[in-house]
Amino acid sequence: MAASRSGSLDTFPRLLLNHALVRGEQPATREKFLGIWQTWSWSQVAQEVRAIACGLAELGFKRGDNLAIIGDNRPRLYWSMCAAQMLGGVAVPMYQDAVANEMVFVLQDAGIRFVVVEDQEQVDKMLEVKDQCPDLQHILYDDPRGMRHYSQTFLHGLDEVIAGGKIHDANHPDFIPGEIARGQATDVAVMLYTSGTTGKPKGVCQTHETFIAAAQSGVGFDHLTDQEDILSYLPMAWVGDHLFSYAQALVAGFTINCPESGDTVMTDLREIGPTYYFAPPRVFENLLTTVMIRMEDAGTLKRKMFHYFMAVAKRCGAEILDGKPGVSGSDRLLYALGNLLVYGPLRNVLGMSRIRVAYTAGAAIGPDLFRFYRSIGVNLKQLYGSTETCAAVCLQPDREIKFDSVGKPAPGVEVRIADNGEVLVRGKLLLKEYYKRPDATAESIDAEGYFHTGDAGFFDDDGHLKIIDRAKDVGKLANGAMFAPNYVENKLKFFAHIKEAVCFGHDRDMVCAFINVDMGAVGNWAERRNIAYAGYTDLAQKPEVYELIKSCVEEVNADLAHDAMVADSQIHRFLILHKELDPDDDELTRTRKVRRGFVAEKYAVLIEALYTGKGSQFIETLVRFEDGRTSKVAADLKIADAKTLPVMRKAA
Amino acid sequence: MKQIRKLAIAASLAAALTGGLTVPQAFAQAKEQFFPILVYRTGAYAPNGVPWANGFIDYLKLTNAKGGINGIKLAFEECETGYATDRGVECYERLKGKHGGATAVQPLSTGITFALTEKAPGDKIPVITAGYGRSESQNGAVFGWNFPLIGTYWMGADVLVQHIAKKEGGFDKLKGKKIALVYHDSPYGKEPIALLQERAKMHGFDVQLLPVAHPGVEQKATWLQIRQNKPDYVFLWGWGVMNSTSIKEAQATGYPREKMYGVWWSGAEPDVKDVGEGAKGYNALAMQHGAEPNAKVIKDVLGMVHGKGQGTGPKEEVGQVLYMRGLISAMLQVEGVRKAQERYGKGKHITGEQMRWGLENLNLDQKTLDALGFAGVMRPVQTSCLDHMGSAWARVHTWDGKKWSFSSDWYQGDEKVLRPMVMLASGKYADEKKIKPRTPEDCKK
Amino acid sequence: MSGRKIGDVILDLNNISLSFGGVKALQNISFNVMEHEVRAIIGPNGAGKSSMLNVINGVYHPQEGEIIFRGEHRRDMDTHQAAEQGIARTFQNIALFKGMSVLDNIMTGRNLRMKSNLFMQALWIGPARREELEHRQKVEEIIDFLEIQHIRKTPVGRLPYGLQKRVDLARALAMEPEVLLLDEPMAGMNVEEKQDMCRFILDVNDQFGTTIVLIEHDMGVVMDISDRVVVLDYGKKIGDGVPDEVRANPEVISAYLGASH
Amino acid sequence: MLYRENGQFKTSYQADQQIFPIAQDRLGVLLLIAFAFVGVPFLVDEYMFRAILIPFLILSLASLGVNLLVGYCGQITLGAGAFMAVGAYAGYNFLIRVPDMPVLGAILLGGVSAAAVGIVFGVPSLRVRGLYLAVATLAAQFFWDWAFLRIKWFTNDSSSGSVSVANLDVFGVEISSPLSKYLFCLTVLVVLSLAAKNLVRATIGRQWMAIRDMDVAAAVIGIRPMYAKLTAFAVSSFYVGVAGALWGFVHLGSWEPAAFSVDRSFQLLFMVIIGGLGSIMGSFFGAAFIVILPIFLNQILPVFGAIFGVEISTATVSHFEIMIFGSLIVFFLIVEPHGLARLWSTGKEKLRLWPFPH
Amino acid sequence: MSFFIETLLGGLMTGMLYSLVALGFVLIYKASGVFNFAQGAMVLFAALAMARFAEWIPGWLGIESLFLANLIAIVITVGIMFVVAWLVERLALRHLVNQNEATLLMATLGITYVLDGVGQTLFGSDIYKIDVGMPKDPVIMFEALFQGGVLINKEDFIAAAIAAILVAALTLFFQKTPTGRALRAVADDHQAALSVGIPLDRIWVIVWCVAGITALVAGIIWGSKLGVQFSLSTVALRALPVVILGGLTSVPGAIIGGLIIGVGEKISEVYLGPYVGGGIEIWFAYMLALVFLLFRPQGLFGEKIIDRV
Repeated sequence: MAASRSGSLDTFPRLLLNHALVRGEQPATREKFLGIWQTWSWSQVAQEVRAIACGLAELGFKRGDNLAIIGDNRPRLYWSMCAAQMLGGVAVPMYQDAVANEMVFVLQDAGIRFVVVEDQEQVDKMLEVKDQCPDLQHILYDDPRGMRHYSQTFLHGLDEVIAGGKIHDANHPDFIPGEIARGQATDVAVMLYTSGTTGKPKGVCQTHETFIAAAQSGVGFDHLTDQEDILSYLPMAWVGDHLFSYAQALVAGFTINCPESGDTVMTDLREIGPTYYFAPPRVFENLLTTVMIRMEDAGTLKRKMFHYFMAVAKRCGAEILDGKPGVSGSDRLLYALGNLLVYGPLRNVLGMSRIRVAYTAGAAIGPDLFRFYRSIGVNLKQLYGSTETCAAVCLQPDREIKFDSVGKPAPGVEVRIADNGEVLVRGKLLLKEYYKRPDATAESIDAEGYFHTGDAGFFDDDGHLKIIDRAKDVGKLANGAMFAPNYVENKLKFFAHIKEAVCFGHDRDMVCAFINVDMGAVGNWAERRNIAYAGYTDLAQKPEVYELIKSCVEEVNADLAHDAMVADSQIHRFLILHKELDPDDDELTRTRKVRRGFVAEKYAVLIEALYTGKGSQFIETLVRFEDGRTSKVAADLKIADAKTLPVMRKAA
Repeated sequence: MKQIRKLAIAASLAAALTGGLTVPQAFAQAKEQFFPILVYRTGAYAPNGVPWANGFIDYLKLTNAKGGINGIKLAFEECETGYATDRGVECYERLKGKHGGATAVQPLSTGITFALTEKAPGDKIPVITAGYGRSESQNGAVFGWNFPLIGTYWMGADVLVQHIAKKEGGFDKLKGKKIALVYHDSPYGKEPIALLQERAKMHGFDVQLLPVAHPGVEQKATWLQIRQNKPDYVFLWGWGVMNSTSIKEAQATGYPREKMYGVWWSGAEPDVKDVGEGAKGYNALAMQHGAEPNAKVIKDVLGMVHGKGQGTGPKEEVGQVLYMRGLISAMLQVEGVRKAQERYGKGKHITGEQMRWGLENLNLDQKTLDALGFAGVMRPVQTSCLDHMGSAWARVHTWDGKKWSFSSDWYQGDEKVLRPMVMLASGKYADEKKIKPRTPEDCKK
Repeated sequence: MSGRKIGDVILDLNNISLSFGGVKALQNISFNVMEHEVRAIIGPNGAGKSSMLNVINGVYHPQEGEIIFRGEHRRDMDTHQAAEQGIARTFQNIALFKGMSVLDNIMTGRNLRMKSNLFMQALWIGPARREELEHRQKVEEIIDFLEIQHIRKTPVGRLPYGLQKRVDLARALAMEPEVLLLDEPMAGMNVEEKQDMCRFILDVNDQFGTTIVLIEHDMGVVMDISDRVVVLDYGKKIGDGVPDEVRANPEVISAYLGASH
Repeated sequence: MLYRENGQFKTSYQADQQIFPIAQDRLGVLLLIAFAFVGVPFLVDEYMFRAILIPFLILSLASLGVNLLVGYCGQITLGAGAFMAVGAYAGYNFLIRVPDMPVLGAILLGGVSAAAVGIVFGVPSLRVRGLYLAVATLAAQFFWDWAFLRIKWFTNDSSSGSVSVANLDVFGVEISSPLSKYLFCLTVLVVLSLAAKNLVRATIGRQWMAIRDMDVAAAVIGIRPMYAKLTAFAVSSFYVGVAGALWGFVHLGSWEPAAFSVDRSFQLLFMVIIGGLGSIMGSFFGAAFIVILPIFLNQILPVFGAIFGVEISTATVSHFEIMIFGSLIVFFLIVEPHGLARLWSTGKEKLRLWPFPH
Repeated sequence: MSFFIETLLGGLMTGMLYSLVALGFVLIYKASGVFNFAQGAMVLFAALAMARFAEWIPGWLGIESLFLANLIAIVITVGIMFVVAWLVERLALRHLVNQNEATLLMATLGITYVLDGVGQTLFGSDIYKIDVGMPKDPVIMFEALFQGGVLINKEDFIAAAIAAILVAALTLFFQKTPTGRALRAVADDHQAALSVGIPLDRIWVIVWCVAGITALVAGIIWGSKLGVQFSLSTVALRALPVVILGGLTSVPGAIIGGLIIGVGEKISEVYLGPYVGGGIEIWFAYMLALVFLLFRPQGLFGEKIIDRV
């Protein structure tokens, strides 16, 4: 076989065939479809992937071609990636919820000839932009629903492609092994487009070698086995999903589970109960918010019990999980009781009972949020990385969890802090290049081979890396004190009532903030106080809500005042935005990071009003809906002052 | 919140249920003889069930007041059956093990008797059915644990036939006569049918069967039929409210009450009281005793029990017919214990098995009865292993609008008629149940 | 998109008259339905539209007239027979089985195809179990088709109105009918739900070739999706033809369109 | 609270459609059954067996049967007592008239006879519904009450009209001790409950429920009301009939029609409604409630009286017993009209969602 | 022939009592959709109260006159029935609105138990008599017409007259008084009744009161004929076929149905009974109703049910 001939498992197709040999009967992929978890074993998956590869080859897919993948997490879309790699091609997963126009750039940039899409909806998008993408030759669709009357010859049902591929495979049994054998570890395996906080996206080319290395370090680090279950629900185009659901699954040989639909992710999560879990902080945050909201409806007794045991967990839960000494016997007993009454059931309803390791990354996670999950016994850890570094630069080792650090460099990764505080990375996991962007490649990888991450951070005494902010975002207040907006924003965002915050202060004499309230949490809060409201804009401007948010802001100020480094960053004035920041309006990235510059520009009048001491400001904004329609939202925004505390400077 | 409350209620109820069932298990006390009492003080048959129970208990109290049975005090506990078989079985199960074990049980319901007949041999507890139960259980060889003391329905029906024959002037005069049997549609009411049909064959009279459904308040059609057929006599085999209803319907359809004869369960004060004058002339069988306000035992009860404020029921009812029935039933059981003590040790606790011997060897001669205060109330009773009835005497009494008074001499059930029927029926039962009848030798053990 | 072929007449109603007591619900109505077409019945309230559907699937028995279904002439239909011959329907006031889950509701639609005997069912063995599982798969396909996966185990009583209508349709589809009668499938729905329902109806017609007879109030919808329209008013037929013809029919305009708009 | 459902995903329809899809439920029920078979015999005395557990098991079975008809098919019956009687008397006749008839066979044939009678008396359900039907079923009750009293053939010409059976043995094991009776009834109950659960989750069960919930719609999708209703009557009567045979053979040993009077019919309907219409589990709850509550009240009231230093007479106890019993029934119907089973499932749902309230 | 007439009369007499009980069923069912199984228990309760008060009052008040004692007892009993009606509405029915029929039926069975228990506790479980001075002994009439004449109870005629007066009074009440009209309205449409201005709960109390009074009348007649005892509450079971035959919602149906059942029962028992062993009247009444139902599922006067889809 190909794998044995080449002697090493250094490409994904080889890994796949090896699994089919070694653990052929074990489940590789599951998908909830038609009400049950349809399961494919590794050998079945290998067969399917070969068939897809053959089918693609028959259609003319060539070595070096890029295969775009667009759709929700579907088994055959994952398989298509591997099929492309079998043929020496490159998988280019794209964000499925992007509107057609947004896709044009990537399709053009990557010179896509073949695209595999999920369903009619995506097909329609492709048809819409096909004229703008002259290279686009073949569109393959997974779900034939509604496709009966699409007569275009360049449309192919994946079913037919697979069927054809199977015949081809049977007739040319040596074709695929040959193609696999031609594959090199240094071939580009996948191209992930970074959304980039500014400018056009760039295609990050990662080779088999880099991703396998990154996956291996993670697998070894956390002792992952082929028994793990993971729920694949994050966008396939995101590096995180690619690392966890694709690279690590293929390296360790564990099972990926695709949810039935977007509506059922929570249910599916509870059913599967993954042992290995990955989610951006926002997901954890939302979960916690719902937990708190749902608990507020509980009876007094139950609520008291919940809060009592949450206090216990806060006191000793994380320590017990880390196996640290020094937890008193009575606390251990209480925790055991709490585990029965609260933490265990809570993990169960959250779908986290079976989790051995959970990771979060993508944005800094609030320490309290982080602590919450650890204290109820979920081994949640942080990792640090980016698309360019296969999302695997630093990991938090078990039992060495610090809430404000992202852990130690992964095995085989060198991390250095530049003079300006920027984090530099070197190692196997670095990108090969930016696709067709040598300029950008040269800019980010220096002569010594270090990749400039753009993040500011430092190592603490234990060798743990702490990330403060984006390097370019770290600014200075007018008085020269350091200003790390993300740091402050994250503190704000930990409040269940605050969904999003944007802080300003660079080169200014004080820090001010935009706030987005959390519709669910605040709405619920308002209903319980009989405050009537009509939609987000109205709710946001209620004086009661301002009072609520003000108390949150002041709590953050108190917190900040304790720490000399950031004490000057206390928020003096804030306002609550009249609309939610939205990726559709380009205010957030698709991974829901704030586009600070864009926001500052868009809402310049508001910033102006904050700093000129106005009591309110009128604003009108264009809002774009998912389907492309637009409408205007206008409001007179109040601006509130928050109490700040005097800065306590330690005597030197 | 509402849901929680519901759950809490359900949970506490469940806890109470499971906890409660084990609570009232009293501990056996030494030197006590336990008499379980299955009663019905509520429901359709309460008017008749209550006086019986009061008489029964008063006699037990009297016995205790007299120092018990050779020093052994009587313990007793009531359980309400409501005349329902399943409740009766539950009561039996509940009481049979209490206070060192039941001495004997008196179900006061033919239905419960049938059910207990199946259970008693296993538990070795005698079932005393004084004046009711299954007639063939007189045969102690087959029905080892049933004691239809001093009267079965066959014997009762036989006496009634004898009585009307006498009135008519001889059995030969019965030929062509019509007798209607108005009966409670249950095993109880059906018991006399076999004998009546036997006698009808013998003497050539006609028996018309008129069943009345439980509880017996709807008899219009029955009495219309009687009006239509104009029977010479009506035998009434009712219980509870059915009795008074029958008499009222008889009045309404103009059937002469003088021609009506009730069994001994249809001839007590509650049956005629509210009919008053309308019941005048109505006859009923007296199971030896009638209303006995002047008996010595009644005086004792009034003095030693009611006089001390320990009477069970109202004073007026003491000495009435059903009260007496209960009292005598209790007396027979007490005497059974006394007899058993003679053999197994005076002043000792008697088990159910020993009790059976006592009941099988009862020998209450007139002297003993007189001494007990039953002079003029009863005739002697002598049982044996093969005869669990012990006495076949009965007489007839009549309601004069105010009270019951005897209107006939003593009769004795005709052994020649009864014995073959008993043997036949019990034989069939023995076959069915694969019981090997006891021989006289077995009885001596 | 016109991939489907309209076939021959599958259902022909001749001179149907129906009355309750003295009330004449339908008077001498005739029209036909062709295979694979979407046929709409419109008319003001009380025009006898629902009665018409009830006659077609045998809930009501007309006093006069003749029904010709697939060439077979009959006086009237009977519900069981109608179901066996492939006529399914949905109801105006949702007639779901309230005590059952969505899944079970749809499963009942398969009852005619389930043949195992009572004894086997009680023991859950052999054919009974196999049958149950096979039909479950069929039902799941319908659930997937109508995009109601997230509610499959919810008791129907707890569902919002729009979803209940969808389940009602699912149950009818589970019968794999040849003719599907829809009684105001979009009544009481919001715009989005209506759009979804339209899409489903057209998909059904298109994908399974099901002949559809529908009653609908929303004129826009009717004119958009139906091939031919018959108009009833007070139990009488006042118009019949393709949407444009009907729209132009003066009697229809005065009786219906004029009145309601 | 005790549920840990993560990882219990189903990869086949068979796994998804099993009776207890949640592992904890499965375990709980198995433990319960195991406890009933192995644990209970060591814990309870003869009184518990004979006066409470055996009646409870048998009436559970009957109530289960009634629930199939009333709860699942929506046909109210007040004639269940009659079908118990048919089961008991038919079983009796098979036992004594057919040579070498095994006891179990007689009991089952009793059930089959009841089923046949049930079909006949189910015919009115095709024409009438609701309360009218309930009253129509009373016709069966009174007819059979009468028939078993009056037609001597049924009672093998017993002079009293009372019949009895003896020497029960099943597959060579003698059923005479309370324990053996208990285990026998328990086995029958477990087996038949499983069958009932299978029926209600199969196509016939769905047809019943469809008829119950919306009969016109059911007819439109091709369910034949006649078939559905009559099978419901047949199956229900079979269960009730088997229960009747057990009641006669095992519990009473000797019986007369009064054992299956109209009060029994009401009692069974109570069980079903208090327990929960359309719930197998509810049948057991209802039976427990109706069997145990009166006995419990009867025993606890004197104890209460003693606490307050009052001696309560038997009559008063009985009167209070029926008053409290009646009030509790009304109370339960008000608090939870869907029966104890609903409380149970709500409780279960709460435990599954714990610590969340909903 | 004369015997047939006697049977007929007997049947009519029984039927009339059934009618009175059935009337109670119908009144309550019409107004509140509750099938009140407790009607039998109410008859018992009312009769018990009446009997015992009539017995106690002479002792309490020193009244000699039987008439006066009975009158006071009737007034007190009506008061008690009012309290019962109020309590039933307050404690049970009010909380059971919109439950299904079976649940309501069971609730009234629960009320039956409570009434049975309370009645026996307060008034005893013996047999009591109600003596309103009705003549007990029969007379023979029409001897000229038939051989042997026809045996007739004057009591029955008085009872029939009382029943007729009650029915007439009820009719007047329903036709002429505003409350009565509201009650009729509520039977047709609960909303409409609200617009009449009488709150629903009050209507229920009133209708239960009226049912209580019919129960009292039935109790007095029955009790004076046959005595008052616990078993009286089972009369509900005998009256059930009547409502089925007559239709649950029809007052004339209850009356005519009662007479039909009464006559049918007696004739069957007298003429058919002897051939099959007797005791057939109960099930015969049910069978009669059942056979009738098969041809007219909604009863004699009930409204036809049309399935709307």
